[in-house]
Amino acid sequence: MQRIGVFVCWCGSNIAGTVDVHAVAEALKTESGVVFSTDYQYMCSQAGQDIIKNAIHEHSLTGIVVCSCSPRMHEATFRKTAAAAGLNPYMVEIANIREQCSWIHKDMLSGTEKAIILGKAAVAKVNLNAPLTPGQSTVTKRALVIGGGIAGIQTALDIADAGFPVDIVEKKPTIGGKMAQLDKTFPTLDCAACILTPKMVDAAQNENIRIYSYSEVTEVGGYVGNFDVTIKRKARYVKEDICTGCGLCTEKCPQKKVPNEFNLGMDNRRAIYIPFAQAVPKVATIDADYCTMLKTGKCGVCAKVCTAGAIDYNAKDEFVKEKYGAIVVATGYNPISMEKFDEFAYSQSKDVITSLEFERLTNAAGPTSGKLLRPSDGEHPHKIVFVQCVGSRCENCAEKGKEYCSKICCMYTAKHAMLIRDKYPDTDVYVFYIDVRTPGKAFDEFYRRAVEEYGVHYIKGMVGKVVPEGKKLLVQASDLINGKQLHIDADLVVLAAAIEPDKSARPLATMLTASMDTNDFFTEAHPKLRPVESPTAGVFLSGCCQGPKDIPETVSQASAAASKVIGLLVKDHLTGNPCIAQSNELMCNGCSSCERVCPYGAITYEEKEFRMPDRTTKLRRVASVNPAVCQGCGACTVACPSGAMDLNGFKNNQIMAEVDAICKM
Amino acid sequence: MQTVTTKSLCERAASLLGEGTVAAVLGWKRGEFDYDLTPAVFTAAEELTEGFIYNDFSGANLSKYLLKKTREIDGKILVFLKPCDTYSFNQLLSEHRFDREKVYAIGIPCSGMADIQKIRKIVGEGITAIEACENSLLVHTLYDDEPISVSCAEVLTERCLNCKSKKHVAYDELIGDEGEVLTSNRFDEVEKIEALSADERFAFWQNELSRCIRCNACRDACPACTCEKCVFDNPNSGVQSKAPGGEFEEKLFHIIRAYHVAGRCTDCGECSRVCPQNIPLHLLNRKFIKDMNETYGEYQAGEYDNQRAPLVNFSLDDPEPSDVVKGGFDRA
Amino acid sequence: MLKCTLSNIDKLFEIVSASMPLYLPTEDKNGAVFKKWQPGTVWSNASNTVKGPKDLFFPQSEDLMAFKTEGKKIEVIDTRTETEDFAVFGVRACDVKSLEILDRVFLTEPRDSYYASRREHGVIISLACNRPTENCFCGTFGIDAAEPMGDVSAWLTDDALYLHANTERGQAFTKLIADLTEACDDSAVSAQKEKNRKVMKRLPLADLEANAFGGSKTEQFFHSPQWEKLSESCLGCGTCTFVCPTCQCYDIRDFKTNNGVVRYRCWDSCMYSEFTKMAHGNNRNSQKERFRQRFMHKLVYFPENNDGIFSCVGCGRCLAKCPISMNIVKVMKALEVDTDD
Amino acid sequence: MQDVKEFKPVIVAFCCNWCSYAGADLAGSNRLAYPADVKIIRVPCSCRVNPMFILRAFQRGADGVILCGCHPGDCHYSTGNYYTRRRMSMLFSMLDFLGIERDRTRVEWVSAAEGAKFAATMNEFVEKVTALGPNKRLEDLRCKQ
Repeated sequence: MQRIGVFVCWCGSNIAGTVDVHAVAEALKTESGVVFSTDYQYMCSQAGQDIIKNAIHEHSLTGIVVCSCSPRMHEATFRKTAAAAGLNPYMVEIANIREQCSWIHKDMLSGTEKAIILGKAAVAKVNLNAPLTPGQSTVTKRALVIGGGIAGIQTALDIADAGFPVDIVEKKPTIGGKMAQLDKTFPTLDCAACILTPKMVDAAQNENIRIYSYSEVTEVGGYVGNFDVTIKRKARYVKEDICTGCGLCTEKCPQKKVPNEFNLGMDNRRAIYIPFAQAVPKVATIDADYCTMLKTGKCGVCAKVCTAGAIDYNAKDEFVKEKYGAIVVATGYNPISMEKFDEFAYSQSKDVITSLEFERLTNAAGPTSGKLLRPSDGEHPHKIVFVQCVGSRCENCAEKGKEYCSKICCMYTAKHAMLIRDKYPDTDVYVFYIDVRTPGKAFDEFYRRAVEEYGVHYIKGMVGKVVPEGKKLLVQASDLINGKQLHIDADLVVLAAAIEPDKSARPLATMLTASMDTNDFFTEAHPKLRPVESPTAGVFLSGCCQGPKDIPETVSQASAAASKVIGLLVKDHLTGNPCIAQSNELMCNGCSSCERVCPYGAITYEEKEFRMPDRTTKLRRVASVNPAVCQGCGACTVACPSGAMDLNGFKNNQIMAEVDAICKM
Repeated sequence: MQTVTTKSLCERAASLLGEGTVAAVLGWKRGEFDYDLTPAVFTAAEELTEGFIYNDFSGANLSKYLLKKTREIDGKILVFLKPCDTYSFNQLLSEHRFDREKVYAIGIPCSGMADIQKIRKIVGEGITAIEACENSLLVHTLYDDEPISVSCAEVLTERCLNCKSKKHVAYDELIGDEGEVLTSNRFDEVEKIEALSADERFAFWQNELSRCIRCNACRDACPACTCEKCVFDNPNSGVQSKAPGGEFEEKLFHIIRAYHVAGRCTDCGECSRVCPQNIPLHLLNRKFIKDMNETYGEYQAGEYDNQRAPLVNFSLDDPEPSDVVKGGFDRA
Repeated sequence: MLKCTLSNIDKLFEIVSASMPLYLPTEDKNGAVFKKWQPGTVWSNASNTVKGPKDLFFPQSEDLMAFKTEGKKIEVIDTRTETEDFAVFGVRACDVKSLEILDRVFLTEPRDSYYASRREHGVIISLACNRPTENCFCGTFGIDAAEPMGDVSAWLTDDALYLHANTERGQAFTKLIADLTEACDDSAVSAQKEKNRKVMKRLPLADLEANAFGGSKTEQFFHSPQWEKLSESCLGCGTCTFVCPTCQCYDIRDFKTNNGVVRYRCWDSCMYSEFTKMAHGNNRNSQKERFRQRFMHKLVYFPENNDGIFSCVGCGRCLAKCPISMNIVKVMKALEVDTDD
Repeated sequence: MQDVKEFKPVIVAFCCNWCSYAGADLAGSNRLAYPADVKIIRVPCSCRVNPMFILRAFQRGADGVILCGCHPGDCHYSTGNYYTRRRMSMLFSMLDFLGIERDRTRVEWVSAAEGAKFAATMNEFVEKVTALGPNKRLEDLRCKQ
């Protein structure tokens, strides 16, 4: 028989406003097992916790029920309180009478009634609770960073600097990501390459960092501290350790008509290529889709010109298996496809481009060597229209774009406009916007400079249509402030396309058992308090995979994720969750149903001898659960027909006791 | 009448016993009358000659006995399996319930089993003897001077009327001819109930299940119900009960019984055969089988060793529960 | 002797039902079962009902009392309901006898007041068997199916029902239906008895004898090697015990309600694995031991304590219903062989 | 008629810890009201919910049982809700087969971000169950003794 203490929290007026907390404490006093019941203004405060601690001592409590806010908020707090008073922390149950009761029910009567029932259910559960002790597991002191953009690079550098080995897996032939494609960065207008490439080189040279470029994660097993990851190293047909990156092959390759993805297809590259001059690793890669040798067996020019002998047409995909203690997801973003936005004539005219394409057009290493020329005829554009929020904040067009704000567009558009006006003062620049959002350090000043110093025409209103006519693009738009319809014959239209998570994120999330939101951004363990952790233990988030963000934000999140990883890797042992499955061997049939539904492979079988009641021995196949691997989902408990498998902390009889208490009327 | 004779099976079993291939034979033993056979273990040729029988009343599925017998008996056990029994045999194997190495399975053909209650309905009470002829049974009774002839087809058990397969899916040796998987109408009865209104369905099952006396024969005979300890016998399970304590418990027992074997039930029909109250329990199992087939693709438990049953499996595009209830069948 | 023409039988049921509930065999999907008569109910003259009339006196599940809890207070509530007079019609000789056996269990001290009350309120109208089944062997236990007992004995001929009151309660019953009956001599009944006894002699189990069994035979049969073989295919279900008119074991259990506890009893079966489970464990761990218990009880232990009376009435229900056709007849025959050796 | 009006259903809502329970919390934080008839039981994952719990709830006097879990594909344990989906599909279909009102059972996927959906779902479910009236077909009268 338990000796249960009940502690009803007022949460100031949050609970006490709609729940008669005294009545709740009074009603629960007579519940079976309850020997003490009280209420207090703020149970989570030091004074409140002291009440609990004192009651545990004074009344020799074996279990406690706190009627308060959601257990997601303070369960850990009260468990610690109990532990501090010498009570097993798993003898604590929370009745959620705030989020599930006082905050949603307006009248005192029904709120109080419900709070009492929720309290009774918690008491019923505690009556059946048993002390639980968490198991321990070791930690592999190596981290994996998936994605080699600025987020991944920064995370890896920080982890490596703390002395832990870290691997970066990048699917492209080089690290660098989106930032490598950018020209200048807002609001300081320093050159992206100038600040990024030193970091890339640092990563390459850091002895704690290993870069798996042109590679992908294909399988993830294990659990926090002990992930088993399989990495596919895609065949690049060039021996990475031999290639010197001299680039001769990329000049001699006869296959010249390969769209250059680094320049977003605005020019061509060869079938064997190095994405850009500062690529890391600076190694050539053969594009198997275009290489004549790989496709027909006839050519071999690159092998002939390579003095180092690095070309290997017979290369195959390789699979590397590695163990990691922590995994950081830094899979980044992409601009959404403009296919569905035909009103802007993106597919009809080469002179309608996205902002990322614009970055390449103004970049000295871009297809026009930095001269702003129209893609269609190479002429200098004199009238440029920027369209904001293309696919962002699409409240009523979710099938076309995204409901969220892509966050970076306002600032980079201001940057583009400013750069044009600075370099080509004879050019007219129009920016159509819904709102201009500049909440960042020196952001608004930056935007105001664009308007005030550089004379960019900011027009509040949306562009309805872009119609290519001759060499011009007729832009039909509305000016909401002046209530006018505008017609602008532009030379170039730049679309600020919304950004979305990289397509590789979804399958990766499945592998990692990490959750995602409806937009395929990874979910944080807590939106405010644990923003760089995934709910899946040992998986951390860095950069745009978690949500749209600019470079400074990305870098700070990357460092934050790194610090979380370091915090994990410095531990020698991890304390597990004791709420895991447990098999009663006497009832286990050994039928394998539980094993078949376990997502973690935590269940194995062994043949065991049992002494039967009739004094015979019987060899039986029984299940056993690996406590370090089990995450406590409970799938096995329902698959088990005999009920041999049960879940600590959420046992069958505990849940049924809660059901009984709730249904009691 | 069965196409293989008791004698031929007896001889084969005796020779396997004699040469030491098997240590015991699991078969059917004759009783007081011609229809009351009991599963039995035979360990000597004389025992076989004296008691072994295979006739139209060898309905009992012997595969479940292997759990206990393979542990008790040293050496191999010969078991005679009718086609439908082999599915149970396979299912038990995939659940690791006995050691395959300890069994010598002989598949025997089955032309369908007779239902003594159907015979009683035709000839009345007082059956003293039943002779098997080609396609009929000659029934002797206390009250008729001449034996009454009933056609075998007329008195087939429900499960045999809807036989799903005459093919053996597992055996070491086959005696007689191998049959084929059949296309049966076994879901017709389920569909009929589905077509009723909710009130009618409720009334139907209320009436059927109210007869339940919780003798547990359905569970104890079921080759899928092999739990070391059934939840209904386990005082700690929260659902232990010994008698139907009302309408709810009748339903609870039968829903959970059927649910626990869903995906594992081979539709052998033993539950309905043994029910002393003639509750059509197989309809509950078949409802699950039908739903799973329609929703997750055709699946026959026990068809192969080590299959992944529908309820321990999933696919990413499974329909939602609300759609299964609505879409499983068309009902106005 | 009273005579009631068959054409008046529904009228008879109606009159009885007007003053008390009347239970009689009617055809159900599953065979004949005792059901409460209502206008339109068709009486079945089937030789045997699926279950005996035991349920009417000793229901499968019955509430004994209830406890209501409020906070930490407990209140005891009387839930008894068995205070109504009722009649049971068409009880066969074997089932009448089975009630005598139950009486020995429940009416000796400590008296079971629930059972006793139902017995006091029930009037039993038996009925002689004209067409016994191949499973019948009541003769083995000295029961004459042509001479059924009960409060009122009844016989059926082609055209009439004959009744004879044996007890005061029986007389009260015949008084109730006096308008439908007329006094007559015994000739028709005697002729019917003669006919019935002739059939009985021809029954396949007519020769089965129980002489080998009885009290004081424990030593002889307990260690018989036959038990192993007999029990090897037993499924351990409770069919035999639940269709048996003389099985009287029950369990008392508490059902947790929303407001307290209902204490009820329900039939239990010695065939169940938990039957003898006690705090220290279980003293019958194998199905062999459980199986042996059931038959030893019927054939040896019960007579030992009850003046040699067997706790089997040869109704044949277990023969008809056992899923694997193992039954008391097979047990008796096998054990007798054992004694011959 | 008056009885129907006064009928307050007992609704048991099983919510997975990671998505739906958090969704319910969010509904609370946003003060999105739903009837007090709904009482939540926290389970680690929707796949922890045994059909026996659902039947138990009906036995004990529940008028409706709803199960909430992460959206398919978002399960914290990656696959738990896929099993839930199959198990409940089969169970609910069986209950329907036995003539038990369909609208008394429901599975709904509610993410941690869908506080509004949680409240809306509960409002709708309570409305449907209220319309059905008290659960008679799966009740255990002994419980009310």
